[in-house]
Amino acid sequence: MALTPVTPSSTSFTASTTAAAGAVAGLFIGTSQGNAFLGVIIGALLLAVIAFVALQMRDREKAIRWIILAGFALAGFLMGGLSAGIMGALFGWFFGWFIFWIGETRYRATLVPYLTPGQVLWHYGFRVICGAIFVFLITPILVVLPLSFNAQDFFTFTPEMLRLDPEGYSLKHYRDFFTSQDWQLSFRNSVIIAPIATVISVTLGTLAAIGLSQSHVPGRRAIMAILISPMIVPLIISATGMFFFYSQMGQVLENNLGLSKTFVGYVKVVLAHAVLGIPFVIITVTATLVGFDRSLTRAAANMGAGPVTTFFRVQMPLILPGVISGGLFAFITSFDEVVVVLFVGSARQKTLPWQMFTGLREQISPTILAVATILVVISIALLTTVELLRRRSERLRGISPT
Amino acid sequence: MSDTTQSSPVLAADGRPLKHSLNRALRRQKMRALALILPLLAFVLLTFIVPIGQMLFRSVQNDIVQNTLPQTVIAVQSWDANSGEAPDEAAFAALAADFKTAVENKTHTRVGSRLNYETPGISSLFRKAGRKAKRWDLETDGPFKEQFLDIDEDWGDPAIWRTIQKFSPPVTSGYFLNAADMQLGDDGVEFRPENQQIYITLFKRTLFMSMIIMGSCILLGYPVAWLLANLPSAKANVLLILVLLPFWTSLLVRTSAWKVMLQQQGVINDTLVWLGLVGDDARLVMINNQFGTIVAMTHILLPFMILPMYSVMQTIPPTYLRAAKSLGATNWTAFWRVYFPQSVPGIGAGSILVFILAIGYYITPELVGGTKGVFISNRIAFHISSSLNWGLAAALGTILLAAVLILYWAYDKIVGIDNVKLG
Amino acid sequence: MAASTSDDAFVEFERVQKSYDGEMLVVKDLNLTMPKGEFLTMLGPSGSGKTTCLMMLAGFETATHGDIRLGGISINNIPPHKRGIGMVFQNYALFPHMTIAENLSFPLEVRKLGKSEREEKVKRALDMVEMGAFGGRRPAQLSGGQQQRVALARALVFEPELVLMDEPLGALDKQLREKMQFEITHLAHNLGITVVYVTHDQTEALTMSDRVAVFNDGVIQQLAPPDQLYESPENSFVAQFIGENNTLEGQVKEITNGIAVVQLDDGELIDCKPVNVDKPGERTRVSIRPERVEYNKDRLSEGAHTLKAEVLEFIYMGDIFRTRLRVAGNDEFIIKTRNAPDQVRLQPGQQIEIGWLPEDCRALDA
Amino acid sequence: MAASTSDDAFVEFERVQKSYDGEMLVVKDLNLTMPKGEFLTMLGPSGSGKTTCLMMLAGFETATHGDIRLGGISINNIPPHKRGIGMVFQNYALFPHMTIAENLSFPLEVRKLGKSEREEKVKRALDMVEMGAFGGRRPAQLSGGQQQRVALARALVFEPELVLMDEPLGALDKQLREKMQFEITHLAHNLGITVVYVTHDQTEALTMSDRVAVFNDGVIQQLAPPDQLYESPENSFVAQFIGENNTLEGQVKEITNGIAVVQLDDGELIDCKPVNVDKPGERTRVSIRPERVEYNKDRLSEGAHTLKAEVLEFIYMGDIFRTRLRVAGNDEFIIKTRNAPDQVRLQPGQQIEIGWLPEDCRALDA
Amino acid sequence: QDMANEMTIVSWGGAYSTSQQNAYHTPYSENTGVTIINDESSAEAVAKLRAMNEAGNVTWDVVDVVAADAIRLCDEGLALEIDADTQLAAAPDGTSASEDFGELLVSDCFIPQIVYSTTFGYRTDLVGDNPPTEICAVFDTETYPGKRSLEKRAINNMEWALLCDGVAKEDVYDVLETPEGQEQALAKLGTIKDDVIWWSAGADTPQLLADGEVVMGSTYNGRLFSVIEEQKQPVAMLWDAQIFDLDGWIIPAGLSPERQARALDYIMFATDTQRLADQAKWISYGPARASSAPLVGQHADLGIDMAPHMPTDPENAKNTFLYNYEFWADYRDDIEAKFQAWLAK
Ligand SMILES: Nc1ncnc2c1ncn2[C@@H]1O[C@H](COP(=O)(O)OP(=O)(O)OP(=O)(O)O)[C@@H](O)[C@H]1O
Ligand SMILES: Nc1ncnc2c1ncn2[C@@H]1O[C@H](COP(=O)(O)OP(=O)(O)OP(=O)(O)O)[C@@H](O)[C@H]1O
Ligand SMILES: [Mg+2]
Ligand SMILES: [Mg+2]
Repeated sequence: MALTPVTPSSTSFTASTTAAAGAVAGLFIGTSQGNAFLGVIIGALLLAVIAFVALQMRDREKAIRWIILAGFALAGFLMGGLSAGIMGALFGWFFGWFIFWIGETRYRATLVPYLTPGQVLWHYGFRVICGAIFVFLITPILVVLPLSFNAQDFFTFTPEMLRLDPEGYSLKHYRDFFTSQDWQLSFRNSVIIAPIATVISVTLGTLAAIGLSQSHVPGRRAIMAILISPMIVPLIISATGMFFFYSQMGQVLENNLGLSKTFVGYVKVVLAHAVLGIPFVIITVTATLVGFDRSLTRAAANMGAGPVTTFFRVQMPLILPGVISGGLFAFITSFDEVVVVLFVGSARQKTLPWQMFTGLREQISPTILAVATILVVISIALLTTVELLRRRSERLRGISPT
Repeated sequence: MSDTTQSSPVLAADGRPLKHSLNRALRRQKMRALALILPLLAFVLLTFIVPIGQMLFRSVQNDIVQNTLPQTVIAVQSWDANSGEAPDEAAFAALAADFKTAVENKTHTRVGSRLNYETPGISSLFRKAGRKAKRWDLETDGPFKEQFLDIDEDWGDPAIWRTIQKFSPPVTSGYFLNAADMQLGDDGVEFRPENQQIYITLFKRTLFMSMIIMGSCILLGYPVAWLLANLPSAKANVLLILVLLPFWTSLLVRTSAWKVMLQQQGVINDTLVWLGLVGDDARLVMINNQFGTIVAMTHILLPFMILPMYSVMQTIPPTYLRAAKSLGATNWTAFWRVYFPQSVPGIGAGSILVFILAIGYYITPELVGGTKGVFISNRIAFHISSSLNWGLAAALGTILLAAVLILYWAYDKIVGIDNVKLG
Repeated sequence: MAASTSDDAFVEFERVQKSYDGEMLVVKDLNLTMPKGEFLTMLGPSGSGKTTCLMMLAGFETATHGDIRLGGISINNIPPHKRGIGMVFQNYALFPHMTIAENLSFPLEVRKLGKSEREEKVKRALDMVEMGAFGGRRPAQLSGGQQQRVALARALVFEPELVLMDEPLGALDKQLREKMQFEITHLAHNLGITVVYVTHDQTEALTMSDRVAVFNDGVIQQLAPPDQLYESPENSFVAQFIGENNTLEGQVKEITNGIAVVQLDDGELIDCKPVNVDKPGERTRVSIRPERVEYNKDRLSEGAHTLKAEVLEFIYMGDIFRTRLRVAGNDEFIIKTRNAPDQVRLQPGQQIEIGWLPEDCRALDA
Repeated sequence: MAASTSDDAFVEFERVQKSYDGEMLVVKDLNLTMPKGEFLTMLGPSGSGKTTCLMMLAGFETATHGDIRLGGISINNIPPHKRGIGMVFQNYALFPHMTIAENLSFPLEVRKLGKSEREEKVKRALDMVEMGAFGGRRPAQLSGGQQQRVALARALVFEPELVLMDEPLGALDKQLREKMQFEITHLAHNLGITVVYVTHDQTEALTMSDRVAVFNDGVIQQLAPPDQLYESPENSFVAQFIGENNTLEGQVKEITNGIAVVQLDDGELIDCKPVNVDKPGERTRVSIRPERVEYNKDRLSEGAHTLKAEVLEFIYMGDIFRTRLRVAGNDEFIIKTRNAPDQVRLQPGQQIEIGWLPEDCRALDA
Repeated sequence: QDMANEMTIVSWGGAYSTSQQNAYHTPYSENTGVTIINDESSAEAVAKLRAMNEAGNVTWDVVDVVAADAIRLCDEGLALEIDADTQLAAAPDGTSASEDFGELLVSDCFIPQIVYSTTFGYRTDLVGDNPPTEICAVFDTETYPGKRSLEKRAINNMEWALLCDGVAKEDVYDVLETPEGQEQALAKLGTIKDDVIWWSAGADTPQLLADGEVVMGSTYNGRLFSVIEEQKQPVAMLWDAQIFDLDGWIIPAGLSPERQARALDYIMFATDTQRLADQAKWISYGPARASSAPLVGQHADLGIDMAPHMPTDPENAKNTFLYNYEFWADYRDDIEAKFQAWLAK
């Protein structure tokens, strides 16, 4: 919805802005061709001319944009083959859009009319800054993704990869992941341990959070501090400290109850990870409960529902988003935890991070990156699901006052 | 309310103190709340607090000397440490007797390792003496002073005996002193020689670096949180996924990725060189130093900053900015005088969270920190897994934990721990 | 204890006290007896303890002292979900994740009623509040007034004998509010249920209730039918709180034959009905309702006392004219007249004479 | 464009349209001219576009079409902070991290006033709203009413010529609300400022304003002084929305000499004032205010039309009695009488005769 | 209680573990039917063994550790003392085990398995026409500009520093015993401090070399072999003053008699002459028994002769440096503290 009626801006302004953008692009292309300075000059001139010409024929915008795109793609192809052609097409698309975005003052359309040029610049500048920060946030993923297809056994962008030479890429690390006993075992372990640990911390944590959010809890702060403590004790100390407990507990279980060693091993790691996940569940669920309308549980009790019915029929469905997000944090804590499992676990319980850790220490191999890529894909799927769930529950909670 | 000034407690209708009646009335509610908390509390106490407490107790525990060398400890008590000479035969005889039992139990080398932390060389003295002591007959083989000196002349060194004497009590402050770069010198507590001082530097560095990491998280997190809080929620949630995504990528992988980015032959340097901004021989050093640690840790902890900030900013109604503008404030003034002060609790929450987490990290600094970018936790890990000096590790850990607890307390005071939203 | 219960008492509070923090009593000494079928309203300013009383009755708070009985049985030890009391919450408290029909079905499900019986009852309850067509919607898809009706239906569907309502109309606008007031009273009377109703809107209290309990400061100030409350307030809090009220300060001169002569602070003597004053010399606050003051000489009844007054402001309020006068040194003396065809509009500055009957003028505690 | 402005117009909306989503017009075709010093109220149901209009004037929303002028100058291109409009927000929007004095000082600081001058003005403004002693407190430490006064002071302290108020009293209880209404009107008149006031409380609109603009559906339904609005509504929406109203359905028989004869649906013929009807045969909705109906024969003026009625319900409302009657087949016919000393209370079932003057009975669109 | 015929063997993981599995575990399992579980926890072995011992629940049966750690474990009473002559297999020619291992039996609890050396690799494309031939090239930043990687600990680095500061090979430990000597070593290291990337995981130097991030770096010879021969990177190895060290087995103290007997049985099998020689097929570390050396054959996959790649090969061992276990057992904590303090400055 346009807020401001747009009037075309002056051709000279458009041409000079576009020339500046062209100069930047020229710097890149020029450098790659060996002469940065020339690149800047040519880029600026070329785009100034294109912008000038394009604005003379504003009414045929679509056609002009296609022409620019095709021209750039062709130039790229002539200069450096297919990949340069693709780059050229991208540049062409961008400049075609940019010339008209500036030339038709479209950048003003969504802004309120009284902004000064400086404010408009800041508006877009700020978004560019934020974009840069987002790029920073996902940098590792941008690095890991291509490297996981490396044909070599090192974390290095080889010259073949940079040339986009198919030789430089391979799926062997993925193959390695799917065929290696060690990776499969650790993947399976992670997939067993993390969910169970999550279920435990979510169950106990949610109950405790509900207890904590009631009005008369003696020593609430102290209890809270104790429950949060797994997050604030340095991990290495937790790991050693917990080792003793779990070792002794394991012995009791094995000797007195006759449980198998493997089973007890899983129990130990699961419980240790559950403890580490608890602070996250407590924090998120208490935060959700702060906004929980107590009159709903009261209403349920009033209509004759006992505490258990009330919990499962009324409270749980409503705090579910908080519980899920706490659960996801707990899950990740277990799924990405290496120090404690190194101490508490034994070979049978080797998890993915453990395998990655020995991998990084003993034998750097991009298989780790392949695993990471697979996990990123899974987590994108998970996060999307959570977001969809959240939207759904928000719709349901529509009126629930917070 | 009418007479709050009266000193005697308020009475209920039945004449008992009101508090008392109240407690009676609330008992059931309290029990129910506690019943919900209890399983978890017991779980955490049993599997976490108690073991950690025991672990930390090692920072003062020192009964090994007394238990292994009981007679020597008594005999050496009367010896004048400043005499400049080794004690007399009685002490050596006691030591021989203690050694006899210790060797049978194979515990003498353990004491040796313990005392070797204080005076280098004791470990092998004990090991060597142990081999001989196995074959001694206490009745006939004396005098033992000569026997010991035969094994190694160093047994005549008063420094060895001073160490035994100094560390004979069952509780010691030695580890804590060590953790503060001090030692129990001949005339009381003193600083260690300069070339052995490291922990204070590391503590300071840990705090300082955590501050910087916190600071850069604030700088990078604030604009993003602001953007998220001011976009329509559908868009904001998509961007939020970008914030959470790195959170979901293994820490080890992320750290390795930063290596690939930052090293001298890494992506950034390559690009800069390619663009001609940096000479091939003058590539930037961005890793294995403090910068590397800061970049990688900032990246890892940034979501912990953004999320609390975001949840606080979401609660600031846009009317405040409108009000400020209607009162004549420019965009900047309205932001700086009105919006920013109200977002400070979010900054506080994020800061303390990031700070606490940063202080305890060690894997990332180990991988990208070089020598100047490592934290105190790296030393704790070293003493736990490699030097086996758990007493010292526990002392360092206790100090670190105390610092974190103070921060936690401050945090709770300022924002309240239950105000942190993580998603 | 159950023996001391009078036969027709259905809800009883006996010497009930409540404190949240052990320092301050929120409910001080509550004694209240309600027969079956009564519609009782608790009215009072914010923080006076109304919700607290309701919560104790419903079982969500525990009295620190005293006894609450329902049908003669002490309910102190019955958990809330076994009390069988219907409740309408201020914000409706409809379960947002269930449809309307599911909401209504919930109390029947936990009572383990069969499916067909449940559907039958839900349908009847929805029809009763004219929401039959909305069973499949979710609460968020209803307007405030519709939600309110659903909340009402839900509180009634399991046929409780006692229903509690905590400011159920607080959020509605005037039109809807009046409509709902009407519907609630009619439903309650038709079904013969006992209702405890909480509000801080006095008009609501006066129009709906059989009896009104005026709360202040944890104590019931007066418990009486609406007209009695309005026309014979027992103390100046009630007089001030209920309706608009003019007060004049003065001193009792003498009391004879149930008529007190009060000397106002500007010297004028007037006749009043003594309510809270016993002996001459006492300070008193004389209270007169704005609508009981007449300035139209023709309509002034005989024996009415008259005073001079100056018109300060004329306020047009649609159905009513509100005129502010200066009377006996009081600048805030209000009179209300109906916007009737024959009514004159007073002009600021005009000098008039006003009057009222001695029985409409009550001498209360100062 | 500025040339077309009439001389005394201070705020002007000219053919203003607004849409948020590009699909639905929230404000449809707004034309409004306000002279300097006027107190204008926008009244209308929820969602009718009142806040939107205010926001466009203040500059927080942009009109999608049309022109808004302030003092003859189009303000489309002036950023909000340069419009010099004072604004009181619905939730006060006091800056929680500043003290009261700092809140008030803020607009002066951004205008770069000297320190002593600022302090002087802040003090004067606080004294004006009788909050002089609270300068050092923070908003959270004040009650709602006090906060409201501070918000008012803050909107006035930099002496704007135009002040906008968006439901500033929405959250207050009745007593405080009436007090604040009084204070706001007095301040506005004393300082001579122009006020645009938004509310959905009709009593508020009627008592405070010079003129009231009734909004519905993005269109001004009627713009008139309060008494005119109440007594001569121009369409049935306004009649229904403002005050209580009795309607009887019927058909116009004839119109002569400004008197319409309406045949009600049960056959009865009555005389009315034609407002929205032009010709015989049209369906019409006849509207009579409850307080204009009289059943006391002595008071019925000559020429009044009378009808038979049956009392259905008597509702005690304190200062007023509200009686529901069955009149001409309509069960919801209300009459209001003042709880005056000589007033009789009607009993359900009683048969009475009611009457009103033809000029109080208005034939509107059906 | 006893686990049904299975034992947990702890090692380092990676290629090294693979070589052990091929040379020892698989044949042993085939012979005896014992299931072997591989645990890759050797890096944490010392700490975990102590914790297990204190908790009274030792879950490992045989642990692969470096000699220095074995000494520490032995001192702490965490490892079982083993009599080489009675509990280990004699050489095929009848030489007793203690003689066959010779002076490599550096602790009563330790059965050496391989000899490895810590040495330097360098990028052949970054050193020009003048490839380094001796250890002191590490300290020569003029001739060999660029970063070098060293392990982040005192051991080895201190010795090399003294050697390159003019101390005679046989005096190194005498000098290092004195505070002055320690200062001297640190001062020498100080000359290249700014040019060093310190590593702590064995995989670091190969990665750094492959990236060209360092021009030379210290690491274990087996890893360099892999970088050069398996990964075909432009890297070469420097055989000079490489430091001989040992890696081998210990059996944790406190096992039940059955488990202990089985562990001993495994050890006896896994450290016999043929087995030790077999391991060299998969990794270029030298067998610890003198009698195994002649049996070393070809690489299992690459098919190249392994003998010339062994640290024990006479051609490679012309100028080696022998690690002094006794010395480091006594001075490790002290010198390490100083070294770390120096690093942190
Ligand atoms: N859970 C609680 N803990 C402590 N004090 C409370 C609690 N609930 C209410 N109070 C206090 O008790 C007093 C009475 O509260 P109550 O809710 O009963 O008032 P109310 O009459 O319902 O008022 P309102 O009309 O505002 O709802 C108030 O002073 C209030 O602050
Ligand atoms: N920011 C917005 N985006 C989209 N639609 C909006 C927005 N603000 C208001 N609306 C819609 O515009 C219409 C008019 O809203 P407006 O706030 O002006 O009503 P109002 O008259 O102030 O109502 P109320 O009395 O409830 O405050 C409503 O239908 C509302 O849903
Ligand atoms: Mg209440
Ligand atoms: Mg509004």
